Amino acid sequence: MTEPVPLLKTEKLTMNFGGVIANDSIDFNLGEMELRCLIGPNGAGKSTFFKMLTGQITPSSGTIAFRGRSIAGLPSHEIARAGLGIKTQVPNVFNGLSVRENIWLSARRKNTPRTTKLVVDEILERVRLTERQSAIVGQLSHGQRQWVEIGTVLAGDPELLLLDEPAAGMTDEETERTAEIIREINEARAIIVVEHDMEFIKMIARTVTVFHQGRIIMEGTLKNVLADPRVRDVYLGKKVVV
Amino acid sequence: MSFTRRYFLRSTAAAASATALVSPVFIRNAFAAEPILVGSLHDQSGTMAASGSPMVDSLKLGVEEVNAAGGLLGRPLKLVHYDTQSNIQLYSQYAQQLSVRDKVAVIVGGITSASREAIRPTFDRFRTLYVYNTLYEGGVCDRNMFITGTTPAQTVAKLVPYAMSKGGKKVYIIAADYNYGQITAKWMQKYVKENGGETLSVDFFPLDVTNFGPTISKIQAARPDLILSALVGGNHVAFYRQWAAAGMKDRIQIASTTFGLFNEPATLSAAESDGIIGTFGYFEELTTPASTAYVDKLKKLSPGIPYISELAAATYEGFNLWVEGVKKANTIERLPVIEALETGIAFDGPSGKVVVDHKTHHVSRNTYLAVVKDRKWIVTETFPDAQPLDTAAVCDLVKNPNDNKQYEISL
Amino acid sequence: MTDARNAGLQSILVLAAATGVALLPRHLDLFALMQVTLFAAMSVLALSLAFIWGFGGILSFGQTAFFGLGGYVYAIATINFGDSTNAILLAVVLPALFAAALGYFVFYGKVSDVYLGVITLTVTLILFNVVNSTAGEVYRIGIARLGGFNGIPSVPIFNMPFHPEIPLSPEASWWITGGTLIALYLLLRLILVSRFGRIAVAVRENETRAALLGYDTRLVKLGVFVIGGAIAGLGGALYVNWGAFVGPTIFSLSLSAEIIIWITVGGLGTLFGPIVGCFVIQFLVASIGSQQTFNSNLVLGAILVAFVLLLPKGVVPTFLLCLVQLRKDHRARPNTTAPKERAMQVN
Amino acid sequence: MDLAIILALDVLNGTASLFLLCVGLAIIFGMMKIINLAHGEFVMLGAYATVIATNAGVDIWVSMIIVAPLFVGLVGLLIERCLIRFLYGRLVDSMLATWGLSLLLIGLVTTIYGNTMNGVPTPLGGFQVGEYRSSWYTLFLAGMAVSVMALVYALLRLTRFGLIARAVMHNPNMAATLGVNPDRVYMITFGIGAGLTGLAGGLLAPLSGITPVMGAAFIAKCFITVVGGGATIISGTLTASGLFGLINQLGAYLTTPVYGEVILFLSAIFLIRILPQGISGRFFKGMS
Repeated sequence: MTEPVPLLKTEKLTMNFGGVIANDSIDFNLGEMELRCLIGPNGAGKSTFFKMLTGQITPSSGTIAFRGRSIAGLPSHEIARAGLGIKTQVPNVFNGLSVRENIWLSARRKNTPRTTKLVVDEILERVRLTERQSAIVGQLSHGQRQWVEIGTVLAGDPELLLLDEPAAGMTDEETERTAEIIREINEARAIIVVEHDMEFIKMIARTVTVFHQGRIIMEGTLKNVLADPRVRDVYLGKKVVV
Repeated sequence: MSFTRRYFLRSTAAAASATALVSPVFIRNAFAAEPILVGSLHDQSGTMAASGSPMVDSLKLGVEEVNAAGGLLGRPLKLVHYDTQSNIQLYSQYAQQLSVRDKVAVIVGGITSASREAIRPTFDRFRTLYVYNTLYEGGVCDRNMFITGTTPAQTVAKLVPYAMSKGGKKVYIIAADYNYGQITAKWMQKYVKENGGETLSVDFFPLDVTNFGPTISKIQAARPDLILSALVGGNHVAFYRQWAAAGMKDRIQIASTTFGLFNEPATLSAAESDGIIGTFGYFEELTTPASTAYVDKLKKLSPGIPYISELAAATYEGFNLWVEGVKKANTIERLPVIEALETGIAFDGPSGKVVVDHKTHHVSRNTYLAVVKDRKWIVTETFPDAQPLDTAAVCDLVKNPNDNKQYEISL
Repeated sequence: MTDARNAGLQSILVLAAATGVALLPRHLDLFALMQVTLFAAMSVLALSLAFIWGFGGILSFGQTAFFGLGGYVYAIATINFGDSTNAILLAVVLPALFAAALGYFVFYGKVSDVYLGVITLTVTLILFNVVNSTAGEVYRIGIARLGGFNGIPSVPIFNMPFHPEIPLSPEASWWITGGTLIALYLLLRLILVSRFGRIAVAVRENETRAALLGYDTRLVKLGVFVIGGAIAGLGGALYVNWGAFVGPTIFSLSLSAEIIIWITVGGLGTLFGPIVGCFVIQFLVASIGSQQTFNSNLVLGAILVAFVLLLPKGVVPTFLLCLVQLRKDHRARPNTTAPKERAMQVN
Repeated sequence: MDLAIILALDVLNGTASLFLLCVGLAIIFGMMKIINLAHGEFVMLGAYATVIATNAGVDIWVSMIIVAPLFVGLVGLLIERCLIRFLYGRLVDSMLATWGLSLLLIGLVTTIYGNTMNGVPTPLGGFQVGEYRSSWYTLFLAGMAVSVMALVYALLRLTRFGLIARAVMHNPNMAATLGVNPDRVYMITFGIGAGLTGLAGGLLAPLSGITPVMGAAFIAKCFITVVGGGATIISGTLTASGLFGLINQLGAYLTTPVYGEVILFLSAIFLIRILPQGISGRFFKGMS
């Protein structure tokens, strides 16, 4: 019996910043259509992990396979073309352009002008920004910009979405809508979400991976993870009341 | 050139003030008080300002004198001056303005060879007489212009044997890295050889070099008896200072074709400049009556003038040659004036007698050899009637009046 | 809706400009016509940097490298060919190739912006030094002598295509230069609304994001840089056609700085502003040299300093800002977009 | 052997002059992200201050080491108050304004003192190395370079002002909340940068031709050196001026000064290409 090729698989992935080891031998697997949450305290190495996956930094050692194809060390745009989209931690959008232009830029890469228009309209609906499509992104609220970025990434039609703190700085209402959007996206694509907000994670999570000091210390269902004393020690015990 | 006469006439006729140019001479005489315009293109700001400002002052003096004496052909002269700001593009722009819009009778100006070459085609194209008064590398052959500055044959030929008699036969040449320096260096080599000497090395320096340390070491390693310098501009003055700072000044003789053009002896201390030999077509220190009178008048007109070098004197002389030409032709029309000047018109200027050479449109003039002492030049030798032999070797406007280029004189 | 109105407005403006170019020789004397020909040639140079800097985010301190190269290539080629037609073509192609090589060297080496500025500046200085030391008979390409510091005088001006015996009149030179300027303006407008242009602006806005969306930002920047180099090269040929002369000072640091000044004065992030800036500053510099009261440097310096303090956004954006403000006051209706950002896109 | 010593002295001389010329620019550019195109004119002002003071009877050492930096430092403060302080964070405007400033200063000095200026002779004199002669002044320049280096290092690393200045440069808002007045820190930093540049002008005055336009010869080379040096002011500028000084002087000695310059420029390009990371992106972004 052969194992199916996972969507994403890293082996011994390590990032060493001049002696500071940000990621230490990460072995990580993600299946097709999966929705995974990464949690862990600040500095645990989650964002570094994302940066290696998307080619923003080159791993010191180890491998990354996306659908069996090695992508470690490739330039960002090639990884994006392979089907990996990311919403970064700090909103990373084209602030001087309108909402529509932001999404258009992403959609136009793969599509003809005609289909691009359809895709953009559809995405605008999905992220609930049709009303504000002409607004300059730099002038939107923090939450709305997060949605613009999610929409933009989505318009590139990725196989896998990496969302780094998608609900940060949002009102409760916005957070709920974001969770809704994520669940909708997950109907067709795999997603990895990094988040601190436990309420938010509860809304979407099935499997949770816990990072601590550059390593994965455990992986499991949200319930199991929350029940684990190690996790409570390193992270949850401090502030989050379950 | 590339501009047809038909176009020229059509476009001038279209111009608003065209009537002034194409109207017959008798109409002009009816407006006797209408001034004759004299164009001036000199840098009064930027890197070339130190050269340009005294030239403008000297030209102003010339114009004032003519006006004080009742004008030219019964009309006053009016100077139309533009500050070219050490910018070649502005030379071209103002050259067009002077010849196309202002329609001046003559243009006096241009300092570097690059500026001259930039504006020369414009004056040829729009048929405007041009007088250029800077010492330069020689070789320009153009019937539309007259050149009064000294060329290497007039200065280097005198300087080299004298300097070799003072220093010795092994010569090290340093020069500014552009056409003037490179061609002058060739002439220096030629005369060194002719006088039985040996050139050890020739080094060129971009105009913005300020640190001469490696060169000074290199010169010491070569052990010459004499340094011939064609360094140019404010930055290169640093050489003489660093040379003296290393304690080399009294060990090896220096002679130059350029030192002193912008008041260098006075800006350096006696310890840095004493004993340097130079040749020019004029020195402020000349004690002939013509010279002292000129110096007095010019200093009265512009008291701030730091030093009156060949640049200023040749400008004055070039302008006055044109005045003599107009008087002889009895018109300011370009061609008659050129023909009048070609008859070998002479002017007794501050430097002595200056005579136009028909063949080259350069001048024969006195050149002087001087040695720096106590921040002043002491003129020690006079070479009367030095001919522009270098240009004469390649240029013959008597035979080929339509010739129009700058020759590089092969040695 | 506003876009449609803007497009309409733009077409009217361009049409008006084209008519102006066509009719100008009737209303100007010969000198003024030559003067505007020069300004238009320089505006082509301004446009090249306005495009790569304002829309590609690439600040080149050495745009004169391509401008000067274009000038020299045109001069050398036309002297050798005896016909300006192919020479003009070469003056576009060779600087573009040079820009491609230099761009490949920097963008694919991940050299980022301030270093890019220094590299382009340094390349210009090298070109200046090298060309400057080419006096002498040995330095010749074909029958064209490079001439070192003295430059190449009496360069043949443009002729009727493939008819070297018919040189262009000053009027025709103006039509060519002014027409080229308008054509390039239109071309750049078209590029900016094309997919490539929008991606270029996106890369300027946020290079990381553009790369994470799957765009090869190095290639995009290279493309922008090469377009800029080609336009600057053409500008160089037009400049040499105006003055019939080219010398190494065409590579000078002061000209490089002056282009940046035109753009800053006219307004960065617009295409029209730099043309205005170029005309205004060039006219100013020429006028300053005609007065004798003050040192020219003093006057120009004072004007530039005053400009930065009084009109920091540049002439055209400030003007548009005032227009928008006026309209707002008139109609008293809320304007959903900020005037500044709109202005950036309109122009 | 003697020749080797002389060549070493040349390199030392080149490096020391370059370092002295660049350190003021490095402080202004490195710490405040102001591209000061009037840098060369600050050098010129320093030289003029020295020459004028010396010709007025002030001791030459006092003119060079005290009058020049003090005068140019004060001019710097004045310029900062009247012009530069409106331009922080506006990199391009700062270029335009300082370009205008450089023209203004040239025009002003020309109007007051004319196009040429009587210089001051080089003090100290020469000494013998075997068959060669060199000047003591070279060694003095090197000594001054070392002193300036030590001074700037001590100022930035060991004093309270240095700590505050570094904090303000990193994060002015944060520093402001801690009770520091960033405005004042910027002003003083600019003044110090200008003063050090004035010192360089003063020290080079006895070796240079003194004209209002003398600054133009320095600006490009200084800018290349400072940017090539990277973010850390002392070590960056020192390394870059050492490297470029060596390359330029040896290149000039072995070939010609023309190619000495070309080789210098080429090596600067390759240096930047090999080490493309550094201060850049942070402050060139978001300016358009």
